[in-house]
Amino acid sequence: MPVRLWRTPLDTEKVKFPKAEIHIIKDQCKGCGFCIQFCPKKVLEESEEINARGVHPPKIVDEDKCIICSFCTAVCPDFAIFVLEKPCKEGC
Amino acid sequence: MVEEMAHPLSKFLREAMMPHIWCSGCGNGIILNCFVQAIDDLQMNLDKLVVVSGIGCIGRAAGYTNVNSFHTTHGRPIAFATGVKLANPELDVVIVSGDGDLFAIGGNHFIHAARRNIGVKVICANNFNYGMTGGQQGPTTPLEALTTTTPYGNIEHPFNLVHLAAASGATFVARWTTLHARRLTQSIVKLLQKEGFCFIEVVTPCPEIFGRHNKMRTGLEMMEWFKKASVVEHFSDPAKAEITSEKIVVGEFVDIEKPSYERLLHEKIAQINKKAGELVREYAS
Amino acid sequence: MAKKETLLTGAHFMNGDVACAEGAIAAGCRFFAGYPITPATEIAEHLSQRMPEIGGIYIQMEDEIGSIAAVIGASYTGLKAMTATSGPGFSLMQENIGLAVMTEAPCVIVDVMRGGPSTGQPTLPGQQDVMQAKWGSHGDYEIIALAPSSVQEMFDLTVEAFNLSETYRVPTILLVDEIVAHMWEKVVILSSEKIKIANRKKPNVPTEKYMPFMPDDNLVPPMACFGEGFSFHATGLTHDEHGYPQTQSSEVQQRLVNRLCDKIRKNADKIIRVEEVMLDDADMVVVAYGIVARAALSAVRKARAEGIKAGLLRLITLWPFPEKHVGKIAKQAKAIVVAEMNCGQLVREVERSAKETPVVFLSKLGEDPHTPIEILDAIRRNS
Amino acid sequence: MTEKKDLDPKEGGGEIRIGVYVCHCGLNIAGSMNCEEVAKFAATLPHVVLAQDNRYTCSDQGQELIKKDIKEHNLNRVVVASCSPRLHEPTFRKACEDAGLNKYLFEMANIREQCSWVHLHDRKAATEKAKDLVKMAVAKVALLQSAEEIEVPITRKALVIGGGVAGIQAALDLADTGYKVYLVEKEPSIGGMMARIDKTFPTMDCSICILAPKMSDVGHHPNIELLANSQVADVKGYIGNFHVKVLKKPLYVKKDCSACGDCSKVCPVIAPNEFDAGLAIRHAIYTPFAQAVPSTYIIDMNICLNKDGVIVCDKCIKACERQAINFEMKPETIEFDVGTIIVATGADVFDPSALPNYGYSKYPNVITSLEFERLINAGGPSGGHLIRPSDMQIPKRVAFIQCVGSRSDKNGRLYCSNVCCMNTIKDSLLIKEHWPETEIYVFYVDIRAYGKGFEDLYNRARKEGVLFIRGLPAEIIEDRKTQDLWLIGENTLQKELYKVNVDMAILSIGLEPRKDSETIQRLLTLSRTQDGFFMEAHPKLRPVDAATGGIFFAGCAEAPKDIKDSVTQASAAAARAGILMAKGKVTVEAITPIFNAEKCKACGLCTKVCPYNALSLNKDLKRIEIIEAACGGCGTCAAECPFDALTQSHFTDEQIIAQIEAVTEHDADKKIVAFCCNWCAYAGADFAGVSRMQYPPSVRIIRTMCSGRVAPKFVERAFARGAATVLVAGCHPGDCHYINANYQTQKRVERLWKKMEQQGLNKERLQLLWASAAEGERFASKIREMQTMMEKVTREEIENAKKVFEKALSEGS
Repeated sequence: MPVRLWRTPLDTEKVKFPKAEIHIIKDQCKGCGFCIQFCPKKVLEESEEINARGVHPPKIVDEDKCIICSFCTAVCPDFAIFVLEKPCKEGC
Repeated sequence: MVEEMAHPLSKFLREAMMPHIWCSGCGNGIILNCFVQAIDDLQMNLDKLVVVSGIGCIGRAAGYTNVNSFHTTHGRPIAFATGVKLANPELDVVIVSGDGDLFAIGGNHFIHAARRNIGVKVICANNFNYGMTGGQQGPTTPLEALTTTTPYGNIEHPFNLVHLAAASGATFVARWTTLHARRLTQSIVKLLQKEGFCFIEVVTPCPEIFGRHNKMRTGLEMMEWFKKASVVEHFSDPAKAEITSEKIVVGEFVDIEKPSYERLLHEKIAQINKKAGELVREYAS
Repeated sequence: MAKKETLLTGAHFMNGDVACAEGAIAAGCRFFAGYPITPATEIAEHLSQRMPEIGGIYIQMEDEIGSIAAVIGASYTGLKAMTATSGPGFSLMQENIGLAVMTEAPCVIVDVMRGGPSTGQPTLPGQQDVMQAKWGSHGDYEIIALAPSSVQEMFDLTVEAFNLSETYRVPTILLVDEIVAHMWEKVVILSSEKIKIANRKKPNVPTEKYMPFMPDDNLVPPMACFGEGFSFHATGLTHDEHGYPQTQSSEVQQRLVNRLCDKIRKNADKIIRVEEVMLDDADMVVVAYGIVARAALSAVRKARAEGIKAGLLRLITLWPFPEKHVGKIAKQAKAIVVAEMNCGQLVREVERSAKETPVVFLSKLGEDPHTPIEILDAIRRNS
Repeated sequence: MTEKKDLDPKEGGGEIRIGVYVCHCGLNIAGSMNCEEVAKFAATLPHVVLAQDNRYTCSDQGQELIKKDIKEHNLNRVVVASCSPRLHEPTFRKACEDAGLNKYLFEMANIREQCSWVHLHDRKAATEKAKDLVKMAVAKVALLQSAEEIEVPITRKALVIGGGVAGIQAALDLADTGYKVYLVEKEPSIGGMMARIDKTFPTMDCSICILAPKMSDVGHHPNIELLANSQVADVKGYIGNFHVKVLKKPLYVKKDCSACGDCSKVCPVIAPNEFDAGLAIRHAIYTPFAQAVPSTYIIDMNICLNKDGVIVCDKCIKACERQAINFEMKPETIEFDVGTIIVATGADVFDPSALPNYGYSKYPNVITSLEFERLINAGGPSGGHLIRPSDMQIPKRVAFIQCVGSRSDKNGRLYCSNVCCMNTIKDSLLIKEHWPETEIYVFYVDIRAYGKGFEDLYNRARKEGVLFIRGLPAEIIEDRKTQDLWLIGENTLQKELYKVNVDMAILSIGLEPRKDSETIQRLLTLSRTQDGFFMEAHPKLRPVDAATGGIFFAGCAEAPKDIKDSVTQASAAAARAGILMAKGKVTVEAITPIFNAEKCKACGLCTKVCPYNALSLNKDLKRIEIIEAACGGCGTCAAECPFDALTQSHFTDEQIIAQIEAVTEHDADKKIVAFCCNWCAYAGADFAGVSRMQYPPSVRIIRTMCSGRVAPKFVERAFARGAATVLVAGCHPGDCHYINANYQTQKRVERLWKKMEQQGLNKERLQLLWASAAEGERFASKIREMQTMMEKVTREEIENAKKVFEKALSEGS
């Protein structure tokens, strides 16, 4: 039954997701940009800095947006990025 | 953000050989990534794992994997692996090599290994050309594609690798692109557990050598092409699963049960000589 | 081990190919990969029946390239492995013989020589692959090649070939001429304990310390095999002691390639075997190998009967070339007669080793080897 | 035609003896015409041996009289001039049969819906028209032939479309009777609207508590095949023999799912849950609600991260122990045959954001009655605590606003949505039950508490102190700070303005026809009433039947209903379907083609136009072969045949031409000859009558089953006979009762227009009308329009047309 869903659901605040801890091994990056492009939450972007291989490794825009799907890890040809769950403090 | 932590998969790599030789935007690293991920998922006994490769960019993958590995001559990894698998059927023998190595110079070994159903597992990186030698036309180069040896456009019809594998008798045949990293890993996990000759084609970006001549200068552009063109059609007719600029049919095409050559061989040996050595036992049952 | 029953101990009447196959079994060969080709086919046929009986592997590959590749694979997986072919197939194998040399894979290649070039005369004898055996693959390397001249030797030298190959981690070639291969003779097979068997040296270091290409004092590295817990890498690329590719380092290239040659050259005296007949006082020396050596022997006997001080140097090891032996007899001989079934191959090595001593060459092509009379005439003419 | 002299009189043989009965229908007919005069006139017509008028011909006495006359006067043809054949033809046919007369020797003249009711104020014209109509009927009946009906077997399986409470009830009833039932539900779970409601009125039962057991019965019933998350894609065939294609949308979760919910826990994507009207969240992989049937999980691909076949996130895959998740699932088409179909597609709710003055979707504390149900429900997002969205506080003052989207010509729908009054009363009592102190205002237009126990509930609410104020607020204004609401309007009883301050306002939203009703309508060739709900075959006598045989309605698909009525109607529909299937066979009206081999030139044109592929050309025998069971009876083949080798029995060329000639005998130049298809145009004309829409009496309707039956030569004949104007009317393209036969109508009329233009005739004189059974007004206004146009047609125009078409016809024959 199609009803227009315009409200922010009342329990939106209650759902908690684990926080991400993104690890970027900068000097291993060859700057292909796969992790940036295919991140479903657009957590990463190209940084200005130049690494040992003369490319711009990714940098984190907003770690809180990361949902730890780890697709960046899966499509990185250089084993240069991986994501862990932040050790759980209270509130998560 | 912490940096000094090691990558969870680095334990499967020969640190001494890192960084790998592959270009930025090349998909070979993803294939290696998915392969070791599958090994990790399966908690495989690394002592029993042998990785064999031929010549070409992806040929280096064998050396990069921190297990028993052998880097053979051009086109011969399957023949070499046949010797390994028959000599010790307990070993998991995986061939990681390229389309030119496996299907041009090595084509004969491929079809016969598939026909015999030798229990070796083949993961083929298809980058549409000879990358390491500078981007010459190869058995998978699409019609009209520009390469350093088809400056006026390729007039040879490319192989449909999954069709070839299925027709030759492989018990497991799949095709993914490097963008389908997760599914590729899942299929590799299957491939590693199956009996008989298994084959996975991985369509992989080669921007520096192939893409640049064909309007795809970066790995990203090639991956976007994969994204646009790929259609998952499991168990569809491999004969129809061609690769064109509009459509790349991916999925698992064949997954059948068939006794492997080594099983039949060692069952025979067992019949002929009950007392025969080591090799016999595990298959005699 | 199941070895006792595997050996056909006793006296038998068999042909050369079969004797070779039995020799391989006696040597501990448990893997054969080949491709049908005249006149080596009987070796494959016989092993296709015998291997299963003794728990060994027989596989007919799609071609000779695959055969040698599979042999190297089996060898790296711990089995003694062999293939058998003839000229055309031998040519196809050359690249991977190079791989076996480079990765130091013990294996035996039987080349039953027929008339070439190309398809040539498949059913007729020849000794035309002698140089290919040494120089056939690209790059610098040393190799071992043996030439039997009797069916008994087909058995004995096959065992010997495996022993050398295992000892020095080098592909070893049995260069047979078609006649010896198809000839029927009595063969005596001793019981296993009387047959000397050599096996490749195994590493005695902890797995994590193992370096697959770190040689010991006789320049040969101990060999681990797949599945034994040593995770190592081997490659046809120039590699360091870890087996890791070093494609840019000339230092590593020199170290590696020199060692690959030296492990044979420096051990040549241990490897080389010849048969010396009536050489002590000989001033006319015939040098021959394979079937030709048998004609040479009767020629030498006839010459002695005529009062000519003739002697025979039969080469059993063709490679590494027995240059010391030739050099020694060259000093005492007026002339050296070399008889081969080719247009002059090993004679060049003889000339090189004989220095000033004149060398007479007797060539023969086609169906029949040299007759004793032909060789006797040569002795007469030069004495 | 050949008169069957050899035949038994009861089969229509021998001398033709017609009896005519003119019905008064009380004053329905007699009130606006002179029935005696019509009867007298009838008596003068050829072959009429007996003509009389009586008050109620359909009454027992009326029928007895006909039977008696058939026997005593050896009548072998009967005409009744009364209401629409769509209403009473079966009645009178039966009477004839009882008297031993073949029922195909009976004809009706529709002098009520199409005469007395639409010409209420012109007695003379109405009487004259009635005479014409009778004359036409007599002309036709004289040529009628007896016929035997063939029997078609009925597949003993049923399709129920829609898994709300109506569909559930219908499915269970049929399944319990022993019939195999396919229940198709669009949503991932059955349950529909009732599953979302907290309590039912008037008994205050827990809605889901009484529904859930029925739902699981459906899930487990051996005779029910539940196709959830599926849609009917195609329906072909006819009563008793429908072939159905259902599109099953992928769940992306295999049957192995144990509904443990582990996947949902790890799914990183959330969205508003439709089931909770968006007040609670759900994940991309979810189960619609706790009691869902089937109780599987499903992935919402619109929000899942894994797009274009690329698995980006595999959390659910990893979490699923049973490995039930499969992103490769593709839509599948399931095909099956059924004999009957029950349409229980339910209704949508009105979206009040269309009324800016109430500020819905602008003010958080203005909610809909549906949102209220979820808020007050213990299983809802607030755990049953009535809280207002802005601050999650329990409101002290609450207002209900009635008729939101109902009973209004500008804001929503004209009709009353039927359930809102009682629902509000129930809701107000629910509040009082938990929070007796709450002030409750109900702003209404009229309170409609007509049902059993409704009035008591209403009174209870009043006793509990719920304030009912007549007059809807003109607007709602929000207090920026408190986000309280000001309701401003006029109390129409006390004739004074009010300005009431409340914490929360609940809009009692009305029910609407499904947005996708049109699809179902087209698939099943149904009709809809002007308000958009499906139209029953007869409002009184066949309230759950569709006009299309073998199809029935249940629940809100037909009109807004409460749960009780929906369930009642569902059981009724099940019973009606059951009757058909119990019989196991149905007779096909003998209106199939008649083939004349001598005339056939084996051109095969007829086979091309047949919508049912019932005709095939036998090339060897050079003849047409007819599968009668497959024939739908549209007659478009007969219209297409250029050689008169095909005609339609009971609607033969001779019979129709006889009607045309009867109409055009006198004053043809003052008449509109109208050919109307039985299902849409003719029914539309009836509807105009039922609604007493007045239009000029110049029109004479000739009924064919389908406008596709109207052969060009009929039109040409009418013009040749001097008719001023001709109307061809049928179903809207795409709605044709005979799949697509009316596309042929269009082609033929266009060809005629061309011809008229070429001959320098005014093509305006031939009109083509698409009018559904619901579009009485559309029909009426077309007649008015043609009347004015007709008055402009000059004498010589008519003469020219005569010449042109006489010539055409003489050449044609």
